Formats: sequence, C-alpha cells, structure tokens
Amino acid sequence: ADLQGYFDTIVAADQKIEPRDWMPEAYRKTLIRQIAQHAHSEIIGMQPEGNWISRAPSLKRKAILLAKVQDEAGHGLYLYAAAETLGISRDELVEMLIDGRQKYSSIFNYPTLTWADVGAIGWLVDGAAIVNQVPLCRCSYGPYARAMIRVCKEESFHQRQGFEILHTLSHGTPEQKAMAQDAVDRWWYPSLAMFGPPDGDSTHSERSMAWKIKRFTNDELRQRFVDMCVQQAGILDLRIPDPDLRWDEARGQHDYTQPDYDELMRVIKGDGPCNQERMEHRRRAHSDGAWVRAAARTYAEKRAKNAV
Amino acid sequence: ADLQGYFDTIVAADQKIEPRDWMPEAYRKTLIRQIAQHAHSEIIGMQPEGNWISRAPSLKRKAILLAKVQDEAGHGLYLYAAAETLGISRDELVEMLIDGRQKYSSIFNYPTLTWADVGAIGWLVDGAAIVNQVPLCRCSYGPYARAMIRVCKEESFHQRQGFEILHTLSHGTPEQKAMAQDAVDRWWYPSLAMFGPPDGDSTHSERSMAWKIKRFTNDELRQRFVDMCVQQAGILDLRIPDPDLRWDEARGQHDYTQPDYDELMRVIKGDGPCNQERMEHRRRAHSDGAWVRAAARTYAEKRAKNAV
Amino acid sequence: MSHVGYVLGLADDALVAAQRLGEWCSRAPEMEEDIALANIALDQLGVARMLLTYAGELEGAGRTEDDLAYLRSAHEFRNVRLVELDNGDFAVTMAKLLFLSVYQRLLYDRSIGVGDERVAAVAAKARKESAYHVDHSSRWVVRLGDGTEESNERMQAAVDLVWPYTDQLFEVDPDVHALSVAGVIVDPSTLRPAWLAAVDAVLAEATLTRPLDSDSSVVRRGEHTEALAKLLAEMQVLHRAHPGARW
Amino acid sequence: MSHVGYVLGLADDALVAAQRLGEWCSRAPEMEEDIALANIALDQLGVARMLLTYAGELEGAGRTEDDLAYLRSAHEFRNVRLVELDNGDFAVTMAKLLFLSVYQRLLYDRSIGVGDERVAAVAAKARKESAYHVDHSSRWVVRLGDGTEESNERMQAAVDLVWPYTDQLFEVDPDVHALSVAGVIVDPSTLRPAWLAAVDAVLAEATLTRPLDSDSSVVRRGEHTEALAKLLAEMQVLHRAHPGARW
Repeated sequence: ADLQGYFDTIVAADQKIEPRDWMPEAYRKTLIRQIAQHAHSEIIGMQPEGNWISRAPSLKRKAILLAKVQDEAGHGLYLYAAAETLGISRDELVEMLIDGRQKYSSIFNYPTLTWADVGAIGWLVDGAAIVNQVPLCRCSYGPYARAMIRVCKEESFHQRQGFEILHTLSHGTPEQKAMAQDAVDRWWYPSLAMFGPPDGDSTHSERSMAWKIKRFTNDELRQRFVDMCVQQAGILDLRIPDPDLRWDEARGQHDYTQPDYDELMRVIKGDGPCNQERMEHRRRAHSDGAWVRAAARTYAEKRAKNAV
Repeated sequence: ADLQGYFDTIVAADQKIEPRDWMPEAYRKTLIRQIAQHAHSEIIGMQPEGNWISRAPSLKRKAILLAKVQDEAGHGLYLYAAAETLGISRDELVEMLIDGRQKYSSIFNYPTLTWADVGAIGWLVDGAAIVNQVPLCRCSYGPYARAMIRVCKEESFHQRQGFEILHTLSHGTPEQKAMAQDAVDRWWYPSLAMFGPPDGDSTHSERSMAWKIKRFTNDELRQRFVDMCVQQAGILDLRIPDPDLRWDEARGQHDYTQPDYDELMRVIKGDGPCNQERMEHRRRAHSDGAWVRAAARTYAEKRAKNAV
Repeated sequence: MSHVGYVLGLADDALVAAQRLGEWCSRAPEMEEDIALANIALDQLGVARMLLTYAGELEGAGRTEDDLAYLRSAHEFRNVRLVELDNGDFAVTMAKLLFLSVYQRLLYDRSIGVGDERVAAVAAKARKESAYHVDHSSRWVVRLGDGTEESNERMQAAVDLVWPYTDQLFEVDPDVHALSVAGVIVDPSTLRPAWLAAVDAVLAEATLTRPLDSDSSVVRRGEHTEALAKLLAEMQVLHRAHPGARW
Repeated sequence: MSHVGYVLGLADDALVAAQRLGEWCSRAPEMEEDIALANIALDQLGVARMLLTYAGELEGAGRTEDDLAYLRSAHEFRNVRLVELDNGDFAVTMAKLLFLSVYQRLLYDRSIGVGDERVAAVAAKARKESAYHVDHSSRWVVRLGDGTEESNERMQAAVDLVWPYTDQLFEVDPDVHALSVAGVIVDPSTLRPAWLAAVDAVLAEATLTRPLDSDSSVVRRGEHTEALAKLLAEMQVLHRAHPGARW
C-alpha cells in the first residue's frame, strides 16, 4: 500500500518511475507490451523501405534511405533496451515477435510498390508516428520517455526527408507527380488507422491515461495529424484522398472521413496485404542467422575460458 | 581371345557394338568417360544460356531459348542413358560430376555477359559441337551413335537459331552490332579450343581412332570448323578476331591462329572464369533438391508396399 | 474490368507464371523436372503471347505482344498476385502451380464455346496443356505431402503460404459478369466451387490440410505485391535498354 | 588504364560493394549487424560518390555521379569481380569484406600524400572508415573461423570461394605504373605483400587455411562475372525508366 502510494505520488507529480522503483504489475505488463510492439515495429518497418534501397533513383537518395533504415534498426535496439529494464530479455521479445504472440504496427503490412511510397511513408507514416510519440517523451516511465526523446528527434528528420521526396516528385515530370499522388492515395487511410480504433472502442486507453503512459486519446491524436497534413499537402501540391475533408470553423479543426476500422482489424489479425511476407522475411533472417549467432557465442565462451 | 577377335571384326566392319556384346575393359572405360563428360556438358551447359532466359529481349526469343535449354537437359538425359548401358548408374555419374572427378566441356566456364553471347554460343559453340559430334553418329558403340544422331539433329537447329540471333543483331542498331562483335571476339578462341589439344599432345586419341570411337583428329575437326565459320561470318557481317586468318590456296583450307592451349589447360584444371560458379550452382541445385528426391522415393516405396 | 482488361488478366497470369517457372531452369531437383518445368513455362508463354497479341488488337492502339510485355510498368499488369510470388522452395512452386493450373483448366474448358472466338480458340489449344499442368503439379503435391516427414511439413507450409492468394483468382467484377451473361467470356468467379472440389481432392490424397479461408476482402486484379516490380525490372531490362530495336 | 579509368576503378569498387552490402538490410544475423553493415555500405557509398564526381570532372564530358552510376552498362564498369559476387551467406560476405577492406585501407593509407590531390583528399577521409571495416570483418572472420564446427566449415568454404577473385585487386597496368612512378597515384600491384601479410594474420587467428594461389593469369578490370549485369538491372531500373528526371 505504501509502495502503491509512492508510485501514485510520483505519477501524479509528473515525475519518472525508474526501473528499480516498485510499480504495479499491470503497469509493467502494459509497458512491456507497448514498448515491445514499438520496438518490433521499428524492426519490421525496415522492410518496406529497405525494399527500395537497391533501386533508389539517385546515389544521394540511396544514402539517405540507407541511413534512415539504419536509424530504424537503432530505434529498435534502444526500445528493446528500454523494455529490458522491465525485466524481460530481448531474446524473449524477439521470440514473441517471431511466433506471432506480440504484434507490430499494422501499417507495415502494406506494400511499397513504387519509389513514391518511400516518400509517403516518410511524410505520412513517420508523421503519424511523431504525433503519437511526442507525448510519449513525457511518459511516466523514465527509460521509455528518454528513448522516445531520441527517437522523435530522428523521426522528424525522416519525416522531412519523406516530405522532400514527395515535393520533388510532385514538382517533377507528370509520371513522377502521378506516382506521388498514387502513393498518398494508398497510404492516407492506413496512416489514419495508425492511431488505433476510435476512442469508444479502445481498450486499455483509460488506464494508460491514468498512468500517464498515454497523454491523449486516439481520436485527439488523429485529429492533430489530419490538421497537420492538410496544410502540408497544400505545399506538396498533392490531394488528400478524402472528398469530405473540410475545415470546420466551429470546431477550429478539419472534418474528415474515418479510416476503415474493419480493415484495420483484419490487418491486425493477419490478413493484411503483406503480413505473411513481413513475418516470413523476419523469420528467415532470424533462422538464417542462427549459425552466426551460435558461432559468436561459442567463440566468446572459448575466450572467456582461456582468459580464466 | 575369341571375344576380342569378334569385337575387332565388328569394329573393322563398321558395325555396332551393343551393350550385351563383350568389349575390352579399356574401350568400356573410355566410352564411359567420354559419354559422361558429354552428358555433364549438356547439364552444365544449361547455365550460361539459362542466365538469359529471364531477360530475353522478346517473347519469341524467350520461348526459343527456353526450348533450347530444355533440349540440353534432354540431351543430358539420353546421354546418361547411353552411359548406363555400359554398366554405370546415372547417380554415380552425377556424383562424379558434383565432386569433380569427371569433367565437362571447358567452354561452359566462360560467362555470358550480354544477350549476344546467347547468339555466339549457338553459332560457335553449337557449331563446334556439331563438327565434333557428326562423326560420332558413326561411332562403333551403338547406343552412343544413336544418341548422337538425335542430339545432332537438334544441335543444328540450335546452331541456326544462334546464327539468326547474331544476324539480327549485326543488322540492327550500332549498339546491337557492337554487342554481337564483342561476343564473337570473346567466344572465338574458346570455341577453337573445344576440339582439344593439338594432335601431337592429345592422349588417347590414337586408340579412340582405332576403336572407331573417334573418326578424325582434333586438328582435322578444328580446321573443318574454321573453314565453315569463315564463310558464315561473311554473311553475318561479323569479323573473326584473327588477323592471320587467310585462305591458303595450296592447302585449300584457311590458315588461322591456334587458340591459347595454356589457357585451355588452366580452365580444365579449374581456373577458368566461371568454374566455381558453375560447380557451385550445380551442387546447390543437387543439394537443394535432395529432400524432394527423398520424398519421391519414400512415396514410391509406400505405394509399392501398399500394392503388394 | 473491360474486355481488354479481362484478356490482359489471362495473358499476364500466364506470362508472369512463365517468367517464374523459367527461373527454375538448371535448378530443379531432378533433370526430368528441369524438362517438365521448362515445358510448362513454354506452354504458359505460348498462351501469353497469343492473348497479348489479341489484347493489343482489342485495345486498338497498335501495341504488339512485346510492347505489352516489356513496356508496361507493374501497376499496369493485370495478373493475380499468386503468380508473381517468389518461387520459394519446390513445394511452394508446386502449390502455386496446382492452384493456378486447376483454375486455368476450368477456365479454358468452359471458354471453348464462348462468344469471344479468339479466347475460345486459345482455350481450345491450352486446355490440353493445362490438364498436363494439373496432372504434373497434383502428382508432386501428393508425393511431397505423402512423402517424408520433412516433405510433408514443407508442402503443408507451402499450401498455407500460398492459399490466401487464391482468393484473387475469383474476383467478382460487374463488367466481367455482364460480359459473361452475354456469353462473351467466362466469369472466373463462377469457377470457385469446381476449383475448390478439385483442389480439395488433391490435398486430401496428399494428406494435407486445407487452410481456413480468411475473411479478408478480395484484392482486385491490378493490385500487386512488392515482388512484381522486381520481376519486371529483370524481365524488361534488355528490351528497355534498346528502344525500338528488333531482336 | 587511364587516370580516369583508375579513379573509376576505385569508385566502382566502392559503389558495387555498397550495393551488395545494402542487400543485407533487414536480413542480418543480428540487429547490431544490420546497423554495422548499413554503416559500412554508407561509407562505401560516400567514397563512391566523391570519386565518381571527380571521375566525371576528369573525363570532362559533364557526367555527374548519377550519370556514371546509373547510365553505364556492365562492360563500362571498372570494379573488380570480387565486389560484384553474390552476397552468399554471412561468411562469404565477411570474406569479401575482409579482402576488400584490407586492400582499400592500404590503398587509402598510401594515397594520403599522392600528387592527385582529389584522390588524396578522399583517401584521407576514407582511411579511418576503412580501418573500421577491416576491424569489423576481421573480428567476424575470427569468430566464425574459431567458432563452431559449422561456422568454421562455412568460413573456410567462403575464403576458398572468394580467394581466386583477389588477384584482380593487384592487376599490373603499365599506365597506372607510370602514373605511380610520377607520384600521382598509388599502384595497387605494389600493395600485394602488405595485403597478404595482413590477411594471413587474420586467417591464422581464425584457424583458417589460406588457399593456394592459382596460376591463372590475372583477369583485368573491366572483365566481369554474370552477376554484375543483374545487379545493375536492379540498381538502375528506376533511374533509367525516367530519363532526365530529378529525384
């Protein structure tokens, strides 16, 4: 009771819970699930963009894309490290990803069909991620909050790069412009769905708010994202594929069409366009690398023995 | 002694030795080695041309090339079958190819770098093969002679197709013409080397002639090939890369520069440009397919047992 | 989907299947299988060429079979995703071939008498080839499914992997339906029960389990996986590098 | 080989190496290794860009780094065959990287003070990166060579596979030799003893056997394997599909 009281006080005071502090078991579990899912998303998220590294249309773009995908691996690593402070190992988490017990963000189950998709992912998907993650920099769990600060800094860099790709395309040849518009058409609604189900249907949401893991509801964040995109789409000279999108004077926000939440549920369940490929790719990388990891372990053990 | 006498009589009378006939052990071994090497060459020979199936520049060419490479597999099969009549199994022969105890024609250790190489292989390599093989249709060993009749028919078809590819290229755009000439430049001497070392250095040659396995010497066949090519090169409007090539009025044949036999020896020994890739490719196909062959055997055994 | 779109769909299924099968060349588990796979690739390629030529005529813009094969980009291809999937191991290739060829056989069989005489003529030629493809892939699926423990596992994994892509074969399209009602062509969506019965019989003999159908909405023709653009990059590279050249 | 040819050789080695390393992205045996390989790819790509730009200037025909990277065909590339070989398993990749990076480190080290100031400047930047590449690949070669029985076998097989391609790094060329005597650039053929000593030390620590040198004549730069054209088909496809476009 004392411990719970102390925990509540810290959270209420907007201070940080640290790994060695007592915390409710449900808080720990919620955090593990959320951080792990976030880490898995970074790792799986390397695939759709990685798909275009070999074909990047200029060496400069190839370098930027390589660096970006590398950053995602880095994010994955420090998020796994943050999760490990909660008493679970990265190996366990990776196992749970591989055997499907834990999820990653459904957005990565959509294919990157053209180069413009790399731009759209940067602009929309990283944009949505930032809107989601900026509040997490103030999350009540210290290691997660600190990881998010680092992640957000790089994500906003990525978002700008995506914007720049689309801007170049939309001001290029007619084929390039069409490619950019097609990508925005395909990624818009899946990006809106990244904020999760509408508030009414969102489980766990309320408790996470109370624990100050979450600071805003799904719908609040989604609205913020829409408002941000509308303005940027104007600069990009690209159309957001929503005929009902309009400024609501009274609300001081945009009205917009909700994404297809049934589709979101299907994709989460495993029936998205690329779920199989993404998982298969990850599993193969993991199993193809098993002999390498085993060799590294064996070598380290030999050296440790010789050192004694 | 009687048996030997009968064998000698048959050979002398230009009749065929058949599988159940007695034959000298050395004759059997020579034939096994030669037929196996020939069969292996067909199988390895699928690779350099197979390399261009995916990129054939028109659907018609793709179809022709697919059919050609398929024919090569077919030739491999009936040559292995001919070798099997000599009391060795295809599995044993394949093992000997895979572990390097038996050779295949060195020509297939050169890379196909452009589409024109497909034409050059057809025109020069298949052309040389035909010159080599036509006399084998009269070989003293029946099954081999009959296999060669079938092979030769298809080879001459392939040779015409190669000629046609080069003809189209050499009468196409300047880039196409350059591509064709470059291919001929690279394949000319290796093709000459296909006839083996000069007569003076050729082991086994004399005995094979006596047995009527071989009918002409390496140099006789090489000369025949050169004479044939010179005339066709004219029609192709392509240059044979030999500054010393000229008609010798006295001999009634062309003088020409010999290929680099040191290079031939190096390639035979394993140091050609693609020896490693070709063997590695074959080994991988064989080992990747092991589980399939095992399944087929197991299934057949189950069925056989149930049938009893 | 327009009439041209329909014909292009059949053509592109065959063309992309041929391209994938051609990748096996010199890599098959047995030499006999090298020959068989090349044969099937040739059959598919033959159908693709006839149908592409016809599609170009229907379109009326003067495009040849090569223009359509080599100068369209991925989003213009009308093939189902099933055929563009990577070859995977031999089990995946056989699963893909079984599902495709049972579909093609049914489609060609029923197209023999349709109003579109060109399609009918191609179907008449292709149906026999198709029956061989069904036979060949069925035999392998059974051998592998009912072979060793390893082959059974691989074959089941292959069926599981490929199954979700079979939906798209039976896409429901109002234009196609209308053309079908008018007797011009066969509506593929009507083939599903017969297809399922045929496939089920093979899977049963192979001691394999048919995966559950997903409740995902059907992906329409024209939507592709990431694999198609890469396949086309290789297939088209030489042709595109020499605009206007003859080969 | 001309001066431009020499610079293009260094550039293309780095570019093609970067392309192959980039293929590992999201496929590495460990996440840390995904990061490391991307890092090395980025270093190689950076060097390639500087040298391609310089080669374009030397050539004087107004070609940019992208013109040179995307609009040359395979036979115009000057890279050694070593870098274009398929990635193979992780052991093959590490063998390739060790052999290449030891060579590059020596070349860059000795190029610091050469008369070609542009090459010298690139070398000054690249030598530190190169030292890291050597370190990284050496550690892996040792770990794998002296790891499990399987990893030892794979690492030895990888060394055996790649070894014959190392000859080409040390090609003897009279023009390059002349430029080197004039102090303009470093003649790679002079690096062989130092390279061999460095590589030998790593192989010994890794309990691996150095393959015998073949007596094959050295393959000259500009001669390639079948792999390069396929690599370029993928690398160049998008750029070539949109002539003149900005990205």
